[in-house]
Order: sequence, then C-alpha cells, then structure tokens
Amino acid sequence: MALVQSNTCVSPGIYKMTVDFTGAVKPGQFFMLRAWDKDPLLSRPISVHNYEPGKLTFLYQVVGKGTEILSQLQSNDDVTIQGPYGNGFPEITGDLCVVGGGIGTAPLYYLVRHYQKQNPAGKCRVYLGFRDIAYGADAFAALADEVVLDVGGIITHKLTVLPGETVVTCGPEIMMAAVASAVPAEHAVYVSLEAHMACGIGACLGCTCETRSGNKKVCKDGPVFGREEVFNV
Amino acid sequence: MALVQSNTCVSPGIYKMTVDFTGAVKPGQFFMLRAWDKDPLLSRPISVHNYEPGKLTFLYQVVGKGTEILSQLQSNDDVTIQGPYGNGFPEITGDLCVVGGGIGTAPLYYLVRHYQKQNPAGKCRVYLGFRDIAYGADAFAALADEVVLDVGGIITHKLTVLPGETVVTCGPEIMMAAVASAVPAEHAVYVSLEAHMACGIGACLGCTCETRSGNKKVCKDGPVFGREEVFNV
Amino acid sequence: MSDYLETKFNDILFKNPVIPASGTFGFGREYEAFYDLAKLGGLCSKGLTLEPKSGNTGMRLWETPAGLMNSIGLENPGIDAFIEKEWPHLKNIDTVTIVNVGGKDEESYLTAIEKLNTIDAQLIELNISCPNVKAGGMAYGIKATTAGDITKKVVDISRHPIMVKLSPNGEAVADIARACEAAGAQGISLINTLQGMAIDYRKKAVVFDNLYAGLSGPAVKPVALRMTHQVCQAVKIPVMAMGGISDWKDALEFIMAGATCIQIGTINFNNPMAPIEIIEGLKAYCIKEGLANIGEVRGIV
Amino acid sequence: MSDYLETKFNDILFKNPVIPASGTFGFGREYEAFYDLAKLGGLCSKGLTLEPKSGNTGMRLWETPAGLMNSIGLENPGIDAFIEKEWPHLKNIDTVTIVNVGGKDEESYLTAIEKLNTIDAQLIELNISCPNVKAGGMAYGIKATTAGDITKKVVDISRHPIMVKLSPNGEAVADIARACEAAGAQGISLINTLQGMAIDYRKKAVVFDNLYAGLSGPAVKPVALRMTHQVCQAVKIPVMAMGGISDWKDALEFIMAGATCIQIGTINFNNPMAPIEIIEGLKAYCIKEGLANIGEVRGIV
Ligand SMILES: Cc1cc2nc3c(=O)[nH]c(=O)nc-3n(C[C@H](O)[C@H](O)[C@H](O)COP(=O)(O)OP(=O)(O)OC[C@H]3O[C@@H](n4cnc5c(N)ncnc54)[C@H](O)[C@@H]3O)c2cc1C
Ligand SMILES: Cc1cc2nc3c(=O)[nH]c(=O)nc-3n(C[C@H](O)[C@H](O)[C@H](O)COP(=O)(O)OP(=O)(O)OC[C@H]3O[C@@H](n4cnc5c(N)ncnc54)[C@H](O)[C@@H]3O)c2cc1C
Ligand SMILES: Cc1cc2nc3c(=O)[nH]c(=O)nc-3n(C[C@H](O)[C@H](O)[C@H](O)COP(=O)(O)O)c2cc1C
Ligand SMILES: Cc1cc2nc3c(=O)[nH]c(=O)nc-3n(C[C@H](O)[C@H](O)[C@H](O)COP(=O)(O)O)c2cc1C
Ligand code: FES
Ligand code: FES
Repeated sequence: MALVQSNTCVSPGIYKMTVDFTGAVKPGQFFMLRAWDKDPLLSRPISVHNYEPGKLTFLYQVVGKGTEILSQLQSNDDVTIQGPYGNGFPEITGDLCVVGGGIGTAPLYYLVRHYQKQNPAGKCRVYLGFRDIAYGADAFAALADEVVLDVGGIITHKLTVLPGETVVTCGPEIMMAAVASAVPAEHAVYVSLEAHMACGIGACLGCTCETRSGNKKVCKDGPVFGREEVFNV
Repeated sequence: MALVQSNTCVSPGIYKMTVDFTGAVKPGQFFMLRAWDKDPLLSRPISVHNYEPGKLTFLYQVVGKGTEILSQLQSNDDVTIQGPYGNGFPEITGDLCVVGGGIGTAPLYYLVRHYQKQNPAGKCRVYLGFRDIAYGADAFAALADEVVLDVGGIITHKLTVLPGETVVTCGPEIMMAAVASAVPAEHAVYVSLEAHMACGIGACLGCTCETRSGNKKVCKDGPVFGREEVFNV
Repeated sequence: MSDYLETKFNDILFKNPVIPASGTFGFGREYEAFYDLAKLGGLCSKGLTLEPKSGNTGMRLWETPAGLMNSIGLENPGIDAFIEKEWPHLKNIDTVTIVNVGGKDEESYLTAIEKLNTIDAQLIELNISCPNVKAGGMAYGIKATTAGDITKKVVDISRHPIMVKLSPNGEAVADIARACEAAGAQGISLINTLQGMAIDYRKKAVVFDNLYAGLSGPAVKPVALRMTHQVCQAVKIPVMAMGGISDWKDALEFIMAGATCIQIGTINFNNPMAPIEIIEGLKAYCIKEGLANIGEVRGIV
Repeated sequence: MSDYLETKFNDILFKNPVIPASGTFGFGREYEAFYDLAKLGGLCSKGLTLEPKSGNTGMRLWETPAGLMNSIGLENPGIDAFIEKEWPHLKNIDTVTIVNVGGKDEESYLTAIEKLNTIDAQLIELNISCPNVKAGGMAYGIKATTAGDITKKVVDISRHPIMVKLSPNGEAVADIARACEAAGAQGISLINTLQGMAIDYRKKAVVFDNLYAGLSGPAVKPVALRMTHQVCQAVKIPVMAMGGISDWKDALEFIMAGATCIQIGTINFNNPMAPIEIIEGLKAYCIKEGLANIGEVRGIV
C-alpha cells in the first residue's frame, strides 16, 4: 500500500501520479499497481517515471479498465504497489541518446535524470515521437542537451546517432525495431519491452519473450534487453 | 443514475444515503442500487427509508461487498438506482402498530410518515428491537404516538396490540414469524420479506416464496404480504 | 434496426442477431417498461414444461465472482397456460419469438411439442441441458447418443424448426452438436449453465437444496466462446450462442467465432438495457468498420 | 504453524493444508522475497516434462472477468535440469515438495517418473490435464479408460506416491477419479484449467497461437467446488482441491466439500501473500469455532 500524493491529467488520456515510496529504484524498473480488488484480476505494470526518496512518480496512459481506475485516484487514496521489479537500464557511461515513442517516453525521464547525475560531463540527446499530441517534452528539454520532437511522423527518420553514444529506446515495438536496425552496429542499443504480465516476478512464465539465448522473462530478465538479444539485427 | 446528496454513518455499520429522485414512491417499495461495474455482478435491493420529491433516502447496513461499496459513496458521486419496485405496504386506515427489528426498521419510517399524512387522526405506535445498538429511535419518536424500544431482548415479549390496530412488521424472518403468530387473528398483519434478488422486476424467478396461493415473487408480488399468505398462522 | 444487422437463421429473418436468453427475460412483459420489445432480434420464452412446475425450494440465487448461480428449477406455468395466457401477447410483438421447451422424459417432451404445433411459433429451442432439475433435460444433453435420439423424435413430430440447446457439462460438445444435426435439428444453441456448487461456510451447509446449480454470467464467457467455436466448426446448421455476453464486444466475439445469433442472459439483471445497447453497439461497429452487414465478420477467426 | 492445521494426506504430514499450485509459483524462489516458504503446507513445482520445453509462442496471458487465461504450454527446464538445479534448493525447504509431471506420450511420462525415482520427493502430481499442449497430457485426462491406464503404468514404476491431477474438460470427473483410484493412485488433485477461448475483436483474430487456452481464477470456483465434491464422494483416497481459491473462506469451502488439502493458484498473482493469509485465516477460524483441528469440518456438507 502506498499513499497517493497527487494524480493529475497532463495531456488528454495521460496521467501523472506521485506516491509515497522510499527504497532503491533504478531507471527502467517498474512496479505492479492495483487500486481494485478482483475486477480486473491482475495488477498493472507501470514503469518508474521519476523517483526521489519519498516520491515515486508514474506517467501512464488510460487504455483500459485498470488504467481508468488508476486515473480516478485522488490525493490520500491508497494504491497497492509492488516493486521495484525488473532489471532496469544498465549504467551508461559515455554519451546517451534516448528515443521514446508515446507513453514509452515514461521511463526515459528518470533514466536521463539518473544518467546526468552519474555523468555530469556526459552529453544526452533525446528524441521524442508522438502520434497526435506531445507531452513531457518541456521536462526533457529542461534536462537534456538537445530534444528532437516529432508529432505524427516517424521518429527514426530524424534519428542520427553521434559517435560514442549509447542508445536507449522505449515505445511501440515497431518503433524500437526500427531504431534497432537503423543504429549502426558500433553503438550499444537497449530496448525496453512490454508484455502482458500476471505475477511480475518471474513465477508464471506468462511474459516470456524469445531471445538469442533462449526464452527470457520480460518481468525479471527484462524489461530491458540489448537489441541483439531480441531483434534480428 | 442518481446523484448522491449525502451518505453518512449514523451508527456503527449503518448508513443513511440521500439521492436525487423524483417520482411516485410508496412506502414498502425498494430500489435496486449499484455503484460498481461487475464486481459484484448484481444490484442490491434497498428499501425506501424516506422520500419527498427530489430527495430519496435509504438506510442500510454494511454486511458485504455491495453495501460496503455503497457506504463509500460521497456527495455528488453517481449511484445507479432502478425502481421503485415492489407492491409496497397497503394503504392503512384505522390505527397502526409497526414492529421493526434491526435494519428492518428502515422501510417503516417512510410508512409511518405516509400513514400520518393520510390519517391525521390515526394513532400510530412503534416497536423497535435491536440486538446491540439502537438507531433511528429518535426519528420515530418525533413522529409516532408511542415508541417502545428494546435492545438485546425479544421485542415480541413486549408487544401488545391494541384494538383496531393494523400491524406491519419488518425485520429478521424469525421475528416476523413470531409477530405473525403473537398477534390475535382479528388484526391484519403485513410482513415485508427479503430474498436474494437478481432482476428485481419479476423476470428471473429467483426470489420466489411459497405462499398459500402458490409461488409468489418477492420482488414483484411482494415484498409485502399478508401474514396468512406466507406464515403458518 | 437497419440492414446492418439483419440476420437469417436458416430462413427465419431476424432484424438483428440479439435475443434475450431463456429464463432471464420471463415472457418479456417485465422488460416492456424499459424498451419496446420490437427492437429486439427476437426473444426467448422462459423454459416451459408440459405440466406447470413450481420449481426448486430453498435458495435460488447465489452470486459468484463475475457469475451467478441459479437453481430456479424450471418454474413455469406449463405449456397450456403459456399458450392460453402468454402466447396471445407474445405473438403480437413484432419480433421473432422462440419457445424454450424442457422435459422430464421422452413423453413429456413429445406431448409438449405436439401442443406447440397448434401455435405459430417461429422456432423452438429444445432445452436438453437444464442442470437444475433432477429428472431433467440434462440427462439427455450430456451424451451424443441420447441427445441425437430425443432430437430425432422431436423433429419428427414438430411442425416448427427445432434448435437444440446444448449443455456445457457433458462429453465433447462438438460430438453432441453433430449428433443433433444428424438427427435433423435446424439449429444449435449453447451454452446452458455450467454445473457448479456453492457452500455457505457460515452455515456449514450447501447453499442449494438441489445440491448443485447452474453458473452463468461473464465468468463463463471464455468457456462458452470456446464451445461456440467448436460447434460452429463441427456443424453446418446455424448456431445461436450465449454465455457471459455483457456488451457488444462480447457479442461480436461470438459472431466472429461463427455464431449466427447471440443470446443475452444474466447481464439483463445487471443492466436491463443490455440487449438494446448491444444492438446499438453492433450497428455502430458495422458503420465504423464499413461493413454492409454484420455477417461479413461472422466466423472470420 | 500449529496443530490446528496439521493435515495428513495418507501418511504424508503437512503442517497445514495450503499449497501453492503448479505453474503459479515457479520453483518457489520468487516468493522467498515475500515470506519464508517453510510456512507453507507444501509447494508444488512448475509442470515438468522429460525434455526441456520452450512453451507456446505468442500471447500467453489474457484476463477475463474474474479469471485468467493462460497458454504457457508447459515451458520448463526438463526433468534433468530440475533435478540438478532446482531440487537441491527445494529439498532443503522445511515443507512438503510436490513434483508436477506432464508428458506427451506414455514413454515420456514413464522415463520422467523413473528419473524422479532418484530423488526423495514426497509426492508426485501426475498432470494428465494440461489443456495447453497439443500432444499433451489432456488427451489422457479426459477419459476414464486412458486416465486409469496411464496412472497404472506410472504407479507401477514410481517409488513415490502418485496423485493424479484431473481435467475439468472431460467426461464425468467422478468416473475418471474412480478409474485413477482403481489404478493405484494415492491421491487426486483437481481442477486443472477449464478450456476456454479468447478473441481480440480489434484484431479480428484469436488471441492465442494455440487457439484455446486454460481458464483459472475466481471465475471457475463454483465448477471446481462441484467437481471436488463429486470426486470426494466418489473415491476414498485423499483429494487436493483447487480452482479459484482466493481467501480462507474459499479454502474452507473446499475443505467442507471434502478436500484434504487445497492448492492456491492464480490468486498468487493478485496477492503474493495469499497462501499465508489463507493459512492464518484458517487458523483463526479454528480458534473462533473451537476446533482442535481443521479436519473436524472436512467433508461436513
Ligand atoms: C514493464 C512494463 C512497463 C510499463 N510501463 C508503462 C508506463 O509507464 N505507462 C503506461 O501508460 N503503460 C505502461 N505499460 C503498459 C501498461 O501496463 C498497460 O497499458 C496496462 O497494463 C493496461 O491496463 P488496462 O487495464 O488499462 O488495459 P486493458 O483493458 O488490460 O487492455 C487495454 C489494451 O492494452 C493492452 N495491454 C494490457 N496489458 C498490457 C501490458 N502489460 N503491456 C502491454 N499492453 C497491454 C491490451 O492488450 C489491450 O489492447 C507498461 C507495461 C510493461 C509490461
Ligand atoms: C426488498 C428488500 C429490501 C431491502 N431493504 C434493505 C434496507 O433498506 N436496508 C438494508 O440494509 N438492507 C436491505 N435489504 C437487504 C440488502 O439487500 C442486503 O443486505 C444486501 O443485498 C447485501 O449485499 P452485500 O453485497 O453487502 O452483501 P453480500 O456479500 O451479498 O451478502 C452478505 C450477507 O447478506 C445476505 N444477503 C445478500 N443479499 C441479500 C438479500 N437480497 N436479502 C437478504 N439477505 C441478503 C447474504 O446471504 C450474506 O449472508 C433489503 C432486501 C430486500 C430483498
Ligand atoms: C435465472 C436463470 C434462469 C434460466 N432459465 C433457463 C430456462 O428456463 N431454460 C433454458 O434453456 N435456460 C435457462 N437459463 C440459461 C440461460 O438461458 C443461458 O443459457 C445461460 O444463463 C448462459 O448465458 P448467460 O451467461 O448470458 O446468462 C437460465 C439462466 C438463468 C441465469
Ligand atoms: C500461469 C499458469 C500456469 C500453470 N501451469 C501449470 C502446470 O505447469 N502444471 C499444472 O498441473 N497446472 C498448471 N496450472 C494450473 C494450476 O495449477 C491450477 O490447476 C489452476 O490454475 C486452477 O487453480 P486456480 O484457479 O487457483 O489458479 C497453471 C495455471 C496457471 C494460471
Ligand atoms: S509476469 Fe509472470 S513471469 Fe513475468
Ligand atoms: S428478483 Fe427476479 S423475479 Fe424477483
């Protein structure tokens, strides 16, 4: 159980919720959230959008019953959160290039913040693609060295990766696959996958994805994978 | 859909909820309430506790999931109400004696109010029995000519029916059966039954009770029956 | 309703494929307060038996997670009273009326069917799947041989087309459907309720006098959809599917699985307007998807 | 745990009758972060097969009203890897470990069982009921003759007691249970998942690559409780029951229906502490009701 500090609509259908939480949280990890009993039955995986001790933030899109219920929570309501789960993004040294699509931008914000803390001299560039309406770009702009924003187009068309950059991407699978094949082989590329999840902790084998080294669990071995593990590149 | 005007705890586990509603409502009728989607699946039958145009009041006890959810509603929340359903109490002329047990007192309040409006000269006496804690007795006292209150005992032990009185009882079935057999035959006695209900309108045959004249539907033919119809007296 | 939803079940024309299910809709009268029954594709009578039945004693309803258990036990006024008191009203409603018939033995089925020959019903739903009456239909419905047998006898004497309503509690449902088809059934409907049990731990007792009862509602939808798909693959006669349908999306899934029509049961209790909302939802879907008729997505999976 | 809950399943002593179900608990490790596994009555391994299996492709999970459909397809490391990597850890946990075994044919069952003869497992759960693998166990589990047959062969060569896990998708479950008992099974567990189907209407396609999948969770409880009751009435060997148990009240109902132990499946995903809360709830119930042992209410309905 965690107490909701705030839960506000930041763009049509997009909500930002902050809850009480203190613990070790890595960028790219997620929590299993629920604010209902058995309808729906399962908790919902939501990535960490931002974290500082005492203050855990999620950014989520309302797409169905679970996220609809979450969006109705108000300050001081209880929400059950389990986590953090998942491997999270690797520690990145050198420069960083993040490519986010839609709600896939959610986990990248905390990644960028964390990266900059660890690499005060590192450069960080951000590509953001949205179908209709952009959100969160200002926040990225306040942090990153450069933000490239695209609405309605194909973000990979604008993407140029600079020497020495590590690429991290999160968004629709088709976008991540495009990034994975567009970026030259000398760059490390990390992708954050999605899957329907039941347990979130590696017990049900429901979130399995095929990788070069056999089946992996998105919830426990992922959600972050190297591109060569999960895409044919 | 109706808007909740107020919903307050009036005694441990007992709530009074007032909602917007205008229409013809008879004492002894009930509404089917829901403030959830499919968990629980069915609506919950709750009697009319009081009514005046624009203001429909329910008095209910939290006993399970449905009433628990109802108890959490706040002013301006929506609640789905269907009704009024059921036959309601007959129009009573002559004097009235009501015998309520526990939450069975809920529909009797509106009955007494209605009776007094229709019979300004009529006398109305009220017996109220509770297991542990009494509620609503003050409100009855403000209306009725006499209120006999019992906590922890057996209300029928105190019951004396006066000549010319019609008796109306609502409460645990065992109490109503006791009233039905205690009251001398020359008095009309009406009882208000309960049953698990699915439709509330007579379509599912789930609330059937056996009566002297064959099966009757509690929701449509009742919930109010003459004692001789449903009890062996 | 418009052409988007017009549906032929053999040569019976339904305005739309949405029909309230037997036992959840009385004889329709109660729902007239909510909407004009002529908006429905059809309606299906409460299960009738030759003799009047007072149904089961004791508790008849019990809620379960996303489900409802019932032990009504086919309470009904009997065929004669139906023909006399309900049919005159029903036949004047501008929609297809399906008469649902149960029985305790061969003779009672056949006599009931003969009596129904005197009225102009469009379709008879032969209930061989009610789990709630001890000497009841389900005994016929759980084996292909007995299901085929009773179907043949009924088809032989009925002047109305016979749609057999199958139980989800028996042997492979596709085999049973095939046997009914071979016996001359003109349609299949399914599923009737799943046999379940409830215990009241507080009372340390079973809930239902009849021990077991029938489970319906959203909880059973995945099973109903699977069986619908199996039966639609197995037979050529049209299928009227049901089991847990609660909105137009559910209805659409059953149609995609191959159902010609769909029936709406338990959800009527939760939302009396459900059939109408489903009709409207299906129509809006056709428009949005550019379908001339809902039949274009039938059986596409 | 205390004596209130101590339960003998034949001569195997369980601290309490609560055991996480196969496939919902991995090999236990993941839940060690939530509580000490030694608090459990026992635990049950993920379904193992002779050879490693990578499981089914495509979508593996789909939520339904109060239910979960899964199409894992018995992904598992195979018996050898289990014995080498998981067993050393499991055997040191102070609780009863049940090994769940599936197979694609007689030979693979028997070879797997022989390999398990080399370890000191206390009980083997013979899975003849997984609906998710095409050439899989369910083919055995849906008919009394084949179920009895494979059970006999397995019992003959196993040095461990065999509990046969039954399918709810076959012929009369009591007949199948009797056949297994006659074949020498020392226990019965049930139910495995109900076969269901899901369609994604948006994609106009079936959800699961394997077409049908297994339904579990609260939605199936009434069916599971009925089958548990039927089997407990039919056989003398002890029964380990499951299907939709989500709290101690549900667990109690299955015990009242006659189950000796109960297994906790899908609800682990909803509430990882569920087994512990159920153990505590049952204990509190014994105290409140003045029972010396939970066995006093076993089979009382
Ligand atoms: C590791 C991980 C991190 C995630 N982080 C975020 C996040 O930060 N913000 C955010 O908005 N969303 C995130 N998601 C997706 C989010 O979990 C789903 O949108 C959510 O579970 C949908 O629940 P619902 O009840 O609202 O929708 P449902 O009614 O369950 O489904 C609506 C639609 O969403 C799809 N869907 C359902 N569950 C998932 C799932 N687990 N993954 C992908 N699609 C799904 C369904 O197939 C359906 O098409 C994440 C998912 C994963 C696996
Ligand atoms: C015509 C009618 C009028 C009613 N008026 C009132 C009222 O004014 N105030 C009030 O507090 N209650 C009233 N009730 C009872 C009320 O409907 C139930 O208490 C309520 O449905 C319980 O819902 P739940 O989800 O909270 O409990 P559940 O979890 O469904 O059940 C909790 C307990 O209540 C019992 N129960 C469930 N439904 C009913 C039911 N329909 N009738 C009797 N017992 C039931 C269950 O068997 C169980 O023991 C009335 C019932 C009827 C039939
Ligand atoms: C209260 C109730 C009464 C029913 N009575 C009958 C009946 O008389 N005859 C029949 O064939 N089916 C009867 N059924 C079964 C339904 O027609 C339907 O097959 C079943 O409920 C599954 O559909 P659903 O999940 O949409 O309710 C009844 C179901 C319920 C819930
Ligand atoms: C994700 C998942 C995986 C399962 N895997 C297995 C398995 O490997 N072997 C098996 O015998 N049963 C398996 N089952 C079935 C469960 O053990 C149990 O029989 C079923 O889920 C019903 O119980 P429940 O409703 O409590 O979940 C699995 C169930 C689920 C939900
Ligand atoms: S969600 Fe259960 S293993 Fe990943
Ligand atoms: S509740 Fe359906 S007939 Fe009374």
